[in-house]
Amino acid sequence: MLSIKELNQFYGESHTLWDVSVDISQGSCICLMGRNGVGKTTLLQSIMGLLPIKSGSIEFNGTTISGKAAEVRAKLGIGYVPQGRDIFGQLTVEENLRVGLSVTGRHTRAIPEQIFELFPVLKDMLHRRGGDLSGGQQQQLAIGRALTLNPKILLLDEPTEGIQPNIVQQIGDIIIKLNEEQNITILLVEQKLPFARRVGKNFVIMDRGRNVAQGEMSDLSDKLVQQYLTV
Amino acid sequence: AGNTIKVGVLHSLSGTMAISETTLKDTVLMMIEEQNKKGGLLGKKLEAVVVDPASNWPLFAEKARELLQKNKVDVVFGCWTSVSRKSVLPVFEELNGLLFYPVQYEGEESSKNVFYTGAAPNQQAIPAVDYLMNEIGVKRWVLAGTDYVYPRTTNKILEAYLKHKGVKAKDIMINYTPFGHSDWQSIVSDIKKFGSKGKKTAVVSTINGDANVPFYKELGNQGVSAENIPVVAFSVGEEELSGIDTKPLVGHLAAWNYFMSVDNKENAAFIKKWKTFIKDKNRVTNDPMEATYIGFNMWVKAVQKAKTTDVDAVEKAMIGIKTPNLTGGMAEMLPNHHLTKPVLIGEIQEDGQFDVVWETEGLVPGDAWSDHLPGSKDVVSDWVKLKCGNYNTKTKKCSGQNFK
Amino acid sequence: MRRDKVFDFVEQKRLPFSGRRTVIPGEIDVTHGPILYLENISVSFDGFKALNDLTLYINDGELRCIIGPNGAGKTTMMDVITGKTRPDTGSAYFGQTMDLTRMSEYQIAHAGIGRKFQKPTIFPQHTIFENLELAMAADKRVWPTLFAKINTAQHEKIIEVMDTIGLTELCYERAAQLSHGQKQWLEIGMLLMQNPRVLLVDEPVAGMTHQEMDKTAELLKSLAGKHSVVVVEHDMDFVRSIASTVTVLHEGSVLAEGTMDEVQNNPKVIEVYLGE
Amino acid sequence: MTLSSRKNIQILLSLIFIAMLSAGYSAAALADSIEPKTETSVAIVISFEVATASLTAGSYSDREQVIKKLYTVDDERVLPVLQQMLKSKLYYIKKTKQLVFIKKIDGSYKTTSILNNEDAGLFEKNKLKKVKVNNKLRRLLRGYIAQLGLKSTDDAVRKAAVKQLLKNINAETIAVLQVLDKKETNSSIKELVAAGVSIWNLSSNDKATQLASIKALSKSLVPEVKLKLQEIIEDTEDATIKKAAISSLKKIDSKISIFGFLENLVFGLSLGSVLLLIAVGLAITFGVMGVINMAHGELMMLGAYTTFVVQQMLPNHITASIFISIPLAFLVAGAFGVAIERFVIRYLYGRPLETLLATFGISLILQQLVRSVFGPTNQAVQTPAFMSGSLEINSIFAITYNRLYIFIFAIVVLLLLMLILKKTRLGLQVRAVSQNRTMAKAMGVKSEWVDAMTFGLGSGIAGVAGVALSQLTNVGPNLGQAYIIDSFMVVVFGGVGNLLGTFVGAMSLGVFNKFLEPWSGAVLAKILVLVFIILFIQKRPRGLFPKKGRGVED
Amino acid sequence: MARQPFIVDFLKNDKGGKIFVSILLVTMFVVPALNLLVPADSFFHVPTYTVTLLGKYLSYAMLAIALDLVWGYCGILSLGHAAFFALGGYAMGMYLMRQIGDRGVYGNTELPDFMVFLNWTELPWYWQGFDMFWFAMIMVILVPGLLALVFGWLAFRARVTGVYLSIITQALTYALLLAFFMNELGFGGNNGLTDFKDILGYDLQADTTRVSLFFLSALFLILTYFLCRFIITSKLGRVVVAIRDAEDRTRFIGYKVESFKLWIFVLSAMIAGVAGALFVPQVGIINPGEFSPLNSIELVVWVAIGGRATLYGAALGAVIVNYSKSYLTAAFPEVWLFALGGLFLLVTIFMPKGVIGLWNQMRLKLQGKKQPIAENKIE
Ligand SMILES: Nc1ncnc2c1ncn2[C@@H]1O[C@H](COP(=O)(O)OP(=O)(O)OP(=O)(O)O)[C@@H](O)[C@H]1O
Ligand SMILES: Nc1ncnc2c1ncn2[C@@H]1O[C@H](COP(=O)(O)OP(=O)(O)OP(=O)(O)O)[C@@H](O)[C@H]1O
Ligand SMILES: [Mg+2]
Ligand SMILES: [Mg+2]
Repeated sequence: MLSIKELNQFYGESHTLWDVSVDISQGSCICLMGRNGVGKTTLLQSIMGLLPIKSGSIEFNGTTISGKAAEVRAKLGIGYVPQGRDIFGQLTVEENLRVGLSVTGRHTRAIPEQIFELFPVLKDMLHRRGGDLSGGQQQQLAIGRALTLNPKILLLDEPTEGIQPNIVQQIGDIIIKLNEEQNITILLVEQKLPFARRVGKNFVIMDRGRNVAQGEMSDLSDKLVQQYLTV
Repeated sequence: AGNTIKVGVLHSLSGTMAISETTLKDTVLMMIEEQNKKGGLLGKKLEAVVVDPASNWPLFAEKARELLQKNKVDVVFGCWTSVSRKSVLPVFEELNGLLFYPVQYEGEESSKNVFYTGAAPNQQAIPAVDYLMNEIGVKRWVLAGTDYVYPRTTNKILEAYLKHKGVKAKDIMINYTPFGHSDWQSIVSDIKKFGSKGKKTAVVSTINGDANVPFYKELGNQGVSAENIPVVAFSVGEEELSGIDTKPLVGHLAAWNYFMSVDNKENAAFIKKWKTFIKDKNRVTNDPMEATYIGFNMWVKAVQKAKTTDVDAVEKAMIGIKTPNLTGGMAEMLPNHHLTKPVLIGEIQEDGQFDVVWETEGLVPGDAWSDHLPGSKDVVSDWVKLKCGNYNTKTKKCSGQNFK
Repeated sequence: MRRDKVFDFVEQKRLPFSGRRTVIPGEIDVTHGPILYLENISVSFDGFKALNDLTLYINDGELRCIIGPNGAGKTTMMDVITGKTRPDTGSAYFGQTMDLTRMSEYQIAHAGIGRKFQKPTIFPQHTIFENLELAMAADKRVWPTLFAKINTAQHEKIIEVMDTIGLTELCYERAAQLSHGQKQWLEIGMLLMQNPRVLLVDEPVAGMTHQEMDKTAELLKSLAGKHSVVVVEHDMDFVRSIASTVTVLHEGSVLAEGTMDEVQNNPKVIEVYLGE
Repeated sequence: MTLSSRKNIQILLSLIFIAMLSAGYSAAALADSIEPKTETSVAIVISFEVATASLTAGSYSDREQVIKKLYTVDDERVLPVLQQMLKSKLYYIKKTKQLVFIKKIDGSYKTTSILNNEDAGLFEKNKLKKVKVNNKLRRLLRGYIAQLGLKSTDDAVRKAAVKQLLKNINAETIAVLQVLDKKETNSSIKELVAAGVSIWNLSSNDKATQLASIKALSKSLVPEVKLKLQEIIEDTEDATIKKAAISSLKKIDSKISIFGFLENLVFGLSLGSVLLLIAVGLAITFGVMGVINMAHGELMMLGAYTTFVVQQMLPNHITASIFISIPLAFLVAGAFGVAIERFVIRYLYGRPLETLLATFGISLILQQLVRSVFGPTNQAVQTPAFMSGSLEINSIFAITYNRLYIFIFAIVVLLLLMLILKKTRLGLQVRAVSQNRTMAKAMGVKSEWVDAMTFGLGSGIAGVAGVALSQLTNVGPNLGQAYIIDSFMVVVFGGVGNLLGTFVGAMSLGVFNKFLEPWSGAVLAKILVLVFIILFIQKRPRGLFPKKGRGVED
Repeated sequence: MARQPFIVDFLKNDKGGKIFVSILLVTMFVVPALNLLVPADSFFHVPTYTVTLLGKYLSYAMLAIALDLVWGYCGILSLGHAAFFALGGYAMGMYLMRQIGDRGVYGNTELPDFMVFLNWTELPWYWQGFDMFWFAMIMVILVPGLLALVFGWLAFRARVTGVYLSIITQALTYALLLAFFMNELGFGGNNGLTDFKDILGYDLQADTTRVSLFFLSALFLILTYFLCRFIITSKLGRVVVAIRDAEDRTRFIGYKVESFKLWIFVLSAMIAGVAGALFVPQVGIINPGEFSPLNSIELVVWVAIGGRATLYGAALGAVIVNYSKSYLTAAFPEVWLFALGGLFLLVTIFMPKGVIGLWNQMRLKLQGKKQPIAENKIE
């Protein structure tokens, strides 16, 4: 459903993504891995339309979206959970969730119960400012917020960073659940191998801005790990 | 130099003073155009050099220098505020230029290089107070002004004058406000209270510029009518009124040396010329315009008399020159570089014009150094006999102003 | 194990802490064992108690891990120690003698407490080298700073640290260009440069690969002994690999404390934090 | 002593004399015979036609005589003539010297004869001439009208008439007042009358009456009462009367000081409402969006000019013009705002300081634009009838209508805005965008649209504020400059991004200023307010209502 | 790799600075020569008018550098810097007033004209001492410095930052504006101080004096540049930038941020004061208008136009804007505001880093160097 072809991206003069191509089919759950600074976040941001790309194309459900603005992509069904969470700090938890609803014209409606089922903390903290939540709480809010858009694909950038173990487990479960029960395609950036192995069905490994390996999770060999994920 | 005579125009066209000064720039341009239609001066065409000192005082000095040194103009018409004049004065004296200053001011100055064609305090303030005292029977006085030199001096002079006339200190209220003051609620309320003490009360306003509009609006709203407490202003003319809804102000007063409503041939011609020149039949004329008009005409005459535009020669020739003013009399340039002027008191009408209700009998000669201030009582100015702008009759000395 | 309060006059003499005096780390009084005393600390925000009567001691030279659910108050605790947040009640002492609640941030830093933030904060417009140089232990008053020069020892120290954090190649690049993980490293590097007595490290391995994590663990372990290290981390593998003592915070106070194994088998900890 | 005042005293003396003689006369007869009788008692009674005819010629003093004569004519047509004359609306047709009332219709004037109210034809302005009056005549007219006005059925007219009478209390006026009092139903007029009677009784020879009236007067706030009491305290030799007078005066003074306090409060709130209006638009563009909008003042100026233009197009519907101007100014300034956002600001997000530079440039351009289009001088914006005058609470305390309406208006604008920000979709999205533009985009928010709309909204509100300002101050190219500093001050003082803060900030600065002003003077008050702001910010470095939470520091 | 001594560093690394200083050095000697030595009718003659004008620009440039120091490097956006400039100017003006002696219009030996005029009987205490040049010169530095010290101490200690700080600096200058307008304060009210005669015994209107003043302005500008450059290349400079970028972080590594801010703020105020003192004798007037908040805002605009955090860029910006003003007000007196406003717009949109930034960008492009996209978040 999402296919990236020959993507090249620059920060000013510095070439960060080199001819990256990734194909993501409907319903898959892909784990994107790689060392620090290889360009994972950059790739996600390019997909989301938050960074301008130099060349290459991004297709989503058959339409080319590379020229489209981020907000359009969001409405087409790409949900994004950024690294560092990027909560609207001065907005309450409820308002954070409503932002997504407001663009779909459903802003008067109640926030879907499903989100609270997934993240009960959010219900308790509904009227707290987003910025006041602890890191883990914010992470949950960020995922919840992305879900308000009813996305077809969810881009998650290191969602377990700074999260307590039982919630990491939960998030893993939730991702699997979203993927399997609600058929949401997942593109997950993850450093932690155990988690990646548990959640992902497929993997993509990047190195120095290039897509260097991909395959089914079971094919992720120690050799690959050694080669690309070890310092 | 060359085939034209250059006339510098040094009026702010932007910034806070543009509101008033732009009109004077246009007046000078109109006069120049007209003079050129008459064939110019000394066989040469007049050429205007317009610059914009942008209501910025250091810029005034810079532009004055530019006009005199770079553009080599033969005469400059310009300035409105005292500070702008003070700023350019050293430049004019240093480079021996010639400046015509067309606005009423606080006096206490007489430079060899400046001709003051606006009113000195004795040509505006004192007659106005006389009128209120004698004709209206005012017993209590509010002297309200913006806190700068002109109101301070004028009020000092008036205070001395009133006390001299037997007015007690408790019957005088003096109030100063900052530039551009816009919230007059408290002050108007104070004036009302001051005026409710059973004696006839009047306000003498030296409030400047933009602050007048909110002041008059507040007067109107708080119901201070001209019959109860008349306000006589020295800085509010036709042009200022054209920016105010005058309905509630009918009857308030102003003292000037010229009003647009004065009915005579010269004035009618001037008004007509102005309206055609500015291409706006609703535009008004005012006192500083008349002062510019007189100044310009005098300069033309003086140049013709001296047959040169050389500053020293023109300066000499200027003294004693007479030209008609627009109120039916003759203005004469006195040895102290000030003019003789009639003083008129006008009442505001609904159409934004003034109705002359009183007028001095003859012309009042402008006095550079007030007789009512202790510091300047003894100072006189005479550029013919004494060759000095500030001769102290007591010490018999002429000091300052770079004339050693 | 309350902080020694026998000699009240001792306390009087030190207060108020003068801003002009630079405190040499050697002055810290650790004769009673602990280097950090947090006693009965409560902090509330708009009525919400982030820390609730927290009492905690850190021994000199100890490497302590603090874990606990998100929102348990771990970061807030560090805020209290570094002077960023003032506790509503309770006391925080550095050694026997220094009342942290009365010292400002820079004084605390001077006294020998260094910190790495949860969200990496570095100086984006400075090069890696300069970032480290700024953090370096030195006289940090205005005039000395104006005329400061780097001597050879200091220069070597910077090189050494840069090597440790693996950023030698990027030495003269601006820090703004670093990726998230690299920034984490840089911040650890800055902490090393500061050479503090106590290191507070908030989630150091977030966003690091497993190998980097091991490296960090090595590093922190090597620091312990000479320094006291307090680490907040959610990654249990990491915690296990470094910790001798683990403290679990929950809802603003200590839930459990002990060795990793003790804690790991504590049912309450499992319930609120670890999960199955 | 001047001539005119000597004359007044003569009149006064003769009046008293007559009063004593004519104690038995009916009061109604007296009412017609005050002042003029002393001079015209010998004159023959003339008709209305004859009297008015001579109004068309002569000097001011001739006219004065005519008016005096006219007053004695017992004709119901007199009052309207005097009233129109007072308003400078009495004209005569140059050719026929026929006196007429006029009404402006499409540039020319419809005239009606004063004699029979019949149509006298349509004329150009230059065919008509005004019967001129000056202040002296106006005063005379007002006095006469007042007395004639006592019979009026309009409460306000009667009240004005009574007030006029109070200025000069003597036997006759008292007689008139007493007659009036019997029929009078309006309580505030009755109060005035009572005050008048008590004042009169003070001069009675009966000590009991005097004391009673002194006591009665302690409730009155009419300024004349205070004067009279002061006079008594100075003049009387009787200790008890003096004591009573002093105690009454004290009571009055304490009331006055209460109302003085109230007055300051009202002044402060009304200044506050102006501050609120000028700041509230900025609270959006600057407070919420983070654009340091130096052109805010000029956007207000555009609103004020819009009012002017609307009035030029609807010269006969001043009241309506205000109501039309409000939405129109919103649209005009809002459109400019959207344009500014689209062409300039949008390149500058994330660079808040650059917006200062750019909008400073825009403010210069807008100033010059207005100067080039409308000319450098101020423009006259008229005050609609419903906004002029004041709401009188009592004799010494009144609230001017324009301030009252502006206060209400400011509050309404604020509430609307709060509603928009809190309750609407735009409001939510604005806040999201202002906090994290990228993330808002990633959440599907059309940030460009939101920016344009928000900036438009803030600018539009600036325009609306301009409409209000046009009622208070100059409408000229400098309007913006005059207010820009104050508006930033208010927003920051209240706490950036907090509308409630802007409100409280504006009001407290206004009130603070107005309570300082009486004792420090206007200049120093302003300086002190600034110093206060500087010191206050030390105590609360993020304004009165700071943004809260841990998200703020980073 | 030890850091090089200042002068070596300057010669080696400060390309822009070298150009800047060389240009100044050249004008500093050539302009006076062309004015004094070349006959007036020669094509090469530089009229005194131009010399004075240049002198004025240079004192503005110095002011701009002062602001750049606190704003560009330390992130303190002061919207009140004109106040320090004006105070320095007033101190100089007071000295010049005292030099008039009995040459005032009233011939009063004791009092300046405006005091005679308003019936003052004796010189107020704060005017004492200003007849001595050295005293006045100390005041030129001390008064702005002290004000900055007190104000800065209050504000930085209370951690007032960002727009809040900007607006209270604006309140400060606005309050001073109103205060100096008051005639009772004894500084001549709106008319300010004018009609100066001479300085240190030299006639202010003599060409030689004017040329010397110009020379001094250039000299001081160079010195200021060196001083500021020395500061920003020192470790203190790096601390200051660190404060700008991450104030809290700087605290947590042990710097007392308040002291650094205060130090740099006071220094900047003093430089501004000196600039004001050089400005006044060259333009011949100082009036409260110099305190106007709009002046301070314009000053910020100069710095932004030249290029923030570059020092010479700020100076360049000051000259560009003021020259444009001089030129446009004479060439297009009726519409020049369009041009100036337009200039501001163009620069912001097309040269986000100012003129110098554009230049650097082009240079980098030529060299093909990598540069960070990261936002320079200065506030
Ligand atoms: N704003 C920026 N300007 C310039 N270069 C940048 C910027 N952001 C990232 N980079 C560079 O781009 C490269 C890729 O960064 P990116 O953030 O995509 O890495 P990542 O794979 O997400 O790493 P991490 O696991 O640490 O999050 C890095 O080398 C980084 O230095
Ligand atoms: N400034 C503040 N205002 C309001 N609430 C706050 C503030 N700071 C912290 N909190 C609350 O205090 C609690 C403790 O926060 P803290 O950041 O200390 O948690 P933590 O243990 O570090 O969590 P994490 O592991 O997720 O980082 C949280 O619930 C948070 O919402
Ligand atoms: Mg990343
Ligand atoms: Mg934390």
